[in-house]
Amino acid sequence: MPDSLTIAEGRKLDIQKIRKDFPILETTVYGHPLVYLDNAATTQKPKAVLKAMDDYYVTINSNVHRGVHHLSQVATDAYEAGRKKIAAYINSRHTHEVIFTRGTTESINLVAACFGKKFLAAGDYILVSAMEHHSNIVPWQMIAEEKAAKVRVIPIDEKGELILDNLEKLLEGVKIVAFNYVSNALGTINPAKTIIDAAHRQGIPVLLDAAQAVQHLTVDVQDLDVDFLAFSSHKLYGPTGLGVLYGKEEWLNKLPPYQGGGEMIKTVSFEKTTYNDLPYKFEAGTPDMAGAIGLGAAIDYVQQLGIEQIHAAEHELMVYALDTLAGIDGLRLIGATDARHRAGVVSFLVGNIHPFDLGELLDKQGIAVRTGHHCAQPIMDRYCIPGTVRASMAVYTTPEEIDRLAAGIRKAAKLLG
Amino acid sequence: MPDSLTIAEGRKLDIQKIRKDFPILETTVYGHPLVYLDNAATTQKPKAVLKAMDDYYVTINSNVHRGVHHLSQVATDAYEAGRKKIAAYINSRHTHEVIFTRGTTESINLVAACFGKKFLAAGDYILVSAMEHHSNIVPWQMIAEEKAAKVRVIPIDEKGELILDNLEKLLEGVKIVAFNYVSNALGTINPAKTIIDAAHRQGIPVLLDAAQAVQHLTVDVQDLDVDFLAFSSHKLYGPTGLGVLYGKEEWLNKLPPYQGGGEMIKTVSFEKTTYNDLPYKFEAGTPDMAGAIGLGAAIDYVQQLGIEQIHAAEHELMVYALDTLAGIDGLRLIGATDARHRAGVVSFLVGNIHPFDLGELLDKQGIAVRTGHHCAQPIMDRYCIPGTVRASMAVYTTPEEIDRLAAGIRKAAKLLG
Amino acid sequence: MTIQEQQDEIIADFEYFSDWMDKYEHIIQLGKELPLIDAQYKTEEHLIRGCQSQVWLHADYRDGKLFFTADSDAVITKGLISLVIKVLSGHTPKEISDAEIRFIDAIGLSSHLSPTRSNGLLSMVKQIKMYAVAYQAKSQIAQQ
Amino acid sequence: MTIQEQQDEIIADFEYFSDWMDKYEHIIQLGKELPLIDAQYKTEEHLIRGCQSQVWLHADYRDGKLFFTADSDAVITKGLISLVIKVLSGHTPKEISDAEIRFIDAIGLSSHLSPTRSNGLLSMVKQIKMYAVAYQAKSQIAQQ
Ligand SMILES: Cc1ncc(COP(=O)(O)O)c(C=O)c1O
Ligand SMILES: Cc1ncc(COP(=O)(O)O)c(C=O)c1O
Repeated sequence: MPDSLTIAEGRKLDIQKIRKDFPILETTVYGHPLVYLDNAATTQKPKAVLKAMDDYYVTINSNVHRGVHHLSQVATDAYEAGRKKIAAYINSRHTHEVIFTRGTTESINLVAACFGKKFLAAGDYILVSAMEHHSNIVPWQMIAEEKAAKVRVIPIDEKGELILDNLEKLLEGVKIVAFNYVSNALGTINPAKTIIDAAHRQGIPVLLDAAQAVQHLTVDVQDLDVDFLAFSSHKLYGPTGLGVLYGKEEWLNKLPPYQGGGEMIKTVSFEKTTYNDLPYKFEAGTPDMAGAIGLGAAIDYVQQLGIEQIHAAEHELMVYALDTLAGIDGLRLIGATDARHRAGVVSFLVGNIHPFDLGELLDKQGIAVRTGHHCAQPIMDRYCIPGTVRASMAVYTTPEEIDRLAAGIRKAAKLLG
Repeated sequence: MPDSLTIAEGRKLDIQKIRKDFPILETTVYGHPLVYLDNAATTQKPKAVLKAMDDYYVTINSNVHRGVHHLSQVATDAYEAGRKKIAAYINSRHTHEVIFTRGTTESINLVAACFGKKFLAAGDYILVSAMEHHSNIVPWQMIAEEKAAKVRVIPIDEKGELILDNLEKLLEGVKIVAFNYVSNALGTINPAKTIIDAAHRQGIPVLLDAAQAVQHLTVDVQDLDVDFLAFSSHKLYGPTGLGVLYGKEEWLNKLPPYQGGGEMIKTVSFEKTTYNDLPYKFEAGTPDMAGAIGLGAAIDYVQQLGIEQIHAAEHELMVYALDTLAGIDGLRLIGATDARHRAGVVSFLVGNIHPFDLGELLDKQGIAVRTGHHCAQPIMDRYCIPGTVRASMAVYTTPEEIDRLAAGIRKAAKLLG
Repeated sequence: MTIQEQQDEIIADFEYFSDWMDKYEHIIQLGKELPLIDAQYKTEEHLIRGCQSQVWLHADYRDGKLFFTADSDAVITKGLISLVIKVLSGHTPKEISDAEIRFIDAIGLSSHLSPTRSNGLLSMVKQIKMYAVAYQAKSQIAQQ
Repeated sequence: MTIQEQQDEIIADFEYFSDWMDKYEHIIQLGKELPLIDAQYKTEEHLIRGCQSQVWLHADYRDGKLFFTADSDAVITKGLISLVIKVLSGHTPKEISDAEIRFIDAIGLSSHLSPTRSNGLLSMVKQIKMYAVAYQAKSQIAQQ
C-alpha cells in the first residue's frame, strides 16, 4: 500500500491538446491509428524536447567544461542548466548530487559496484524485493558474488504488494536496501517512505529505483530522505541514452569513483591521480550534452503541465481502465485491483491465452502493448505464469484508447478462444 | 612514424558544399564568423544526422528487442542497422563484435574492468604510452591498483613519437597493451600495426583507442588484427552520449559481463542468472536507440564522402596549416613537423605566452581552439609546459580558416608580447 | 510436392486474406493440423526457447527423408510451425538444407523471422536446417 | 573611494571600448599595476589552482583593513585580478564580505566568473571573501 498519495484536484489537463505535442501519436499501424500503450518501456517525446536537442546541435554544439571558447562556455551552461532542472524536479539539496549516467541500469550498477567495493564483506546481505526489474537484481547478484555477500528478498503477496510484516527481521545483517518505487511489471506503488524509515532506523542506506515513478508521481528526495535514486530519461519524455543517479552528498563523497577518464580527475600522472569533486568524480568521459539538454526540456514540459495534474489525470484513467478491463470475460488482472495502489501499468492475462498470441493480435489492430516477463522474471515465477500482457499509460493516453484496447482484446480472445 | 599511410588520389571533396551540411558553421561569435577548430573535442553534426534522429523520434520511437508490436520491431531493425553500419565501417568480421557504450571512456573502462577481473594478477603489467588521453590511463590505474598490477609506459621522443626500440623488453610481463592510434594532444599517428604485431608475437592482446582515428583514417580491425578498439560517436560527426567498443568475438566471449540488468541476461531468478549472447551480454539496460541511429547516419555521411577522400583533403590542409603556422614568429610546434605523421591536430605555443591568454584572445576573434593539457597531462609533463593551444580540424575546415587562425595568433601575440 | 511448390501453394492460399485478423484465423486453424510431437519428446532437450513462446521439435529419419513433429505453447507460433513443417517435412536432408524459406516473407510475416524477434520461429527454422545438415553429413560418410 | 564607487569607475572606464581587443589591451595593461605578491608567498599554500591558469594570493590585515597582493601566470587573469584587488583591497572585512562584485558582469566578462570556467578568477574572489569572513569573525570575537 502506498504511504499516502493524494490525488490533486483543480486544473484539469487538456489531453487532446497535449497529444498534439507528440507527432508520433498520429502514426497509423496496419491501417489503424496507433494506440501506444507501451509507455512503461519508453515514453514518446514532445516536440519541445526534439527542438531543444536540435537547437543545441545547430547553434551551440561543443564539448563542455575546460573549454575557453565561447561555444564551449554556452554549451556548458546549457548542459549544467539541464542538471539544475533535474535537481529542482526531484528537490535535491545540491545540484552536484545529480549524476548523469546512461540510464537507470547504469545508475544502479554504479551504486552496486562502488558501494559494494567499499562497504560489502562476506556474509553481508543486500535486501531487494521480489518485484524488481532485472536491472535492480543482477547488479546486486554480481557484486554479491564478488564479495561473497547474499541477496535477500522481500516477498510479495497475491495482490502484488510487498509483505512488510517482518521488515525488521529482513533488515538484519543488511548493508543496503534496493527496491522500486513503482513496479514496471505490476504497476504497484510501494510504500517507499515506510521502508526507507525502517532501514534508516537501523542505519542502512536505501537505493530507490524510480524508473517508473518520476513520470507518474511527485518524487521528492528530501522528503523521502532516500540515499540513492535512479531513473531513465527515456521513460520521462526525454531522449534515449541518458539516466540520472541522485545520491546524498555524504554518500557520494564516501563512495570510490566508478569509471576513470577525462572530467573525473583533477590531476593525472603515472605516479598519482587525484579525483575531481562531485558530480564530476562520477562522470568520466565526454557527457551526453544533447541528452542532458533534452531531459531538461522534458522536465520543463512535465513541470509546465504539473506532475500533480499528470498524476491526477493518470489516476482517473487508471480507474477507468481497471473498470473497463474488469468487464472482459476471463480477464485476470495481475496485481492490485485498487487504482490508488497503482501507477501507469495494468498487467493481465485472458483465460488460457498465451500473452504472446494476444499481443500479436492486438498489434495487428494497431494497439502496442508489451507481452512477456517485462524483465521481471521472478514475479512471473511468483505467479507461476509465463508472462503477462502489459498496457502502460502516459499523460497523453485517452479513455478512447482504453476502449480500443478492450475491443481489441475481445476480438483477439474470440479468435484465440 | 605511421606504418605506411598513403594519401588517396582522385576525386576531390567540395568543402564549400560540405559546409552547407553543417548549419552551425554559419554562427557568428563576438561579431566574427565562427572558425571552429576544436574538432578533436567534438565534431559538428551534419543535417542528415539530426534528421535521422528526429525521424526516429517522430515515426518509430519505441523500446527495442523483446517487443511484439510493430513500432518496437521497426525500431529494433533501425537500431540494429546502426550496428551493422558501424561493423561495416571498421570492417569487423561479425556484427555482434560491435558493442554500444556511452563513449570511448566507457569502452576502455569496460575492457579494463572485465579483462582485469579475469586476467590480471599481482605483479602483472599493463603497457600504455606516454601520450595517452586520461581515459586510457586512469581506468588502467584503477584496475592495476585493485589487482596489485602495474602500469608501464612507452616513452615518447621530442618529436612526439613513441620510442619503440625497446618494445620487446617493454612487453615483458605485460598482460594487455593499450594505446591510441592518433594522439588527441599532439596529432601523432602511431604505428598501430607494428605494435599490435609485436604484442601478438608474445600472445598479448591490444586495445586501440581510436577516438581520434576513425574520423580521419581508414580503420580496419581485421587488417590491424586488433583485439579491442574504442571510439566515440560525437567525434565522428555523430550524436553525443554514444560510443563503440569493438572486440574480437573470442575475447568478448572470454570476458565476464560488465554491468547487470535488462537485455544482458537470458534468464533471471534469485538462485541463478544466465547471461545473454554477444553483443547483448555487454549491453545492460535500454540502449541509446536514437544515438545508434544517429551514428549510423553519420557513418553513411562519411562513407558517402569517402574516408580516404576525407583523409586526403585533411592531409592537404595539414600541410598548409603546418606551413602557415611555421611562418609565425616565436611559434613552437609541439610534436611532429611532418604532416604525414599527423592527423587532425596541431598543438603549439607562441613565445612565452600562456596558452590560456592566447586562447582567450583567439576566442574574442571568433576562433574556437582548445587550450590546456587536453586531458593528457603526462605529455605536458614530458615537455615541461603547462599546456598548449590546440587547433583541430574536420572535413569542413578550410585553408581560409587556417589563415584566420594565423592572423588571429599574430594579433593576439602582438597584444600579449 | 516439392518444397518450392508447397511454398507457392501457401503463398497463393494467403492471397485470399486482405485482413490481418482473417490471416491469423487461418494460421491458428493451421496450427490444429500440426503433426504433434510425441509426449515423450516434450523435454528440455527438444525445447527451443524463445523470449516469448516456446517450441518443442523432434525429427525422424526414415527412408532417406526427414519428418518433423512439434508443438508450441502459443497458438500463433504453432500455426507458423505447422506451415514450416508442411513445407519441409518429408524431404531429403539435402533438399531441406538447400531450401530457401521465402513464404513467411511473402505472406507478410517476415517479422517473425527477424533475429531481433526471439519468438522461437527463427530458432526453429535454424534447428531444422541443422538437423538436415547433420543427417546429410552422416549419409555422406555412410556412402563413402 | 567606496567599493561601489570604484566599481562604477571601472564600468565607466570600460565603456570607451567597443572592440574586444581594445578591452583586453586595457586589461593586460591593468595587470601591470597589480600589487605583486611577495616572492616568499608564492608557495603551494597561497596557490589557487585553476584548470587553465594559476593564481597566487596573499592578504595583509592592517588597521582593521585587508590589503591583497597577487600574481598569475596568465596575463589576462592577472589583469582581472588587478581589477578585483583595486575594488576590494583596503576595505574592512565587513565591507568586503558584504560587497557584491558586479563590475565583471557589467564589463562583459561574466564568463570568467562562471563556475564552469575554472580559470582561477572565481576561486580567487571566493578566497578573498573567505579571508574577509575569517577576519570579520576574528574581530567580532576580539570585541566581545
Ligand atoms: C584519444 C582520446 N581518447 C579518449 C577520449 C575520450 O573520449 P570520450 O570523452 O568521448 O569518452 C578522447 C576524447 O576526448 C580522446 O581524444
Ligand atoms: C522499474 C525499472 N527499473 C529499471 C529499469 C531499467 O531502465 P533502463 O533500461 O532505462 O536502464 C526499468 C525499465 O525498463 C524499470 O521499469
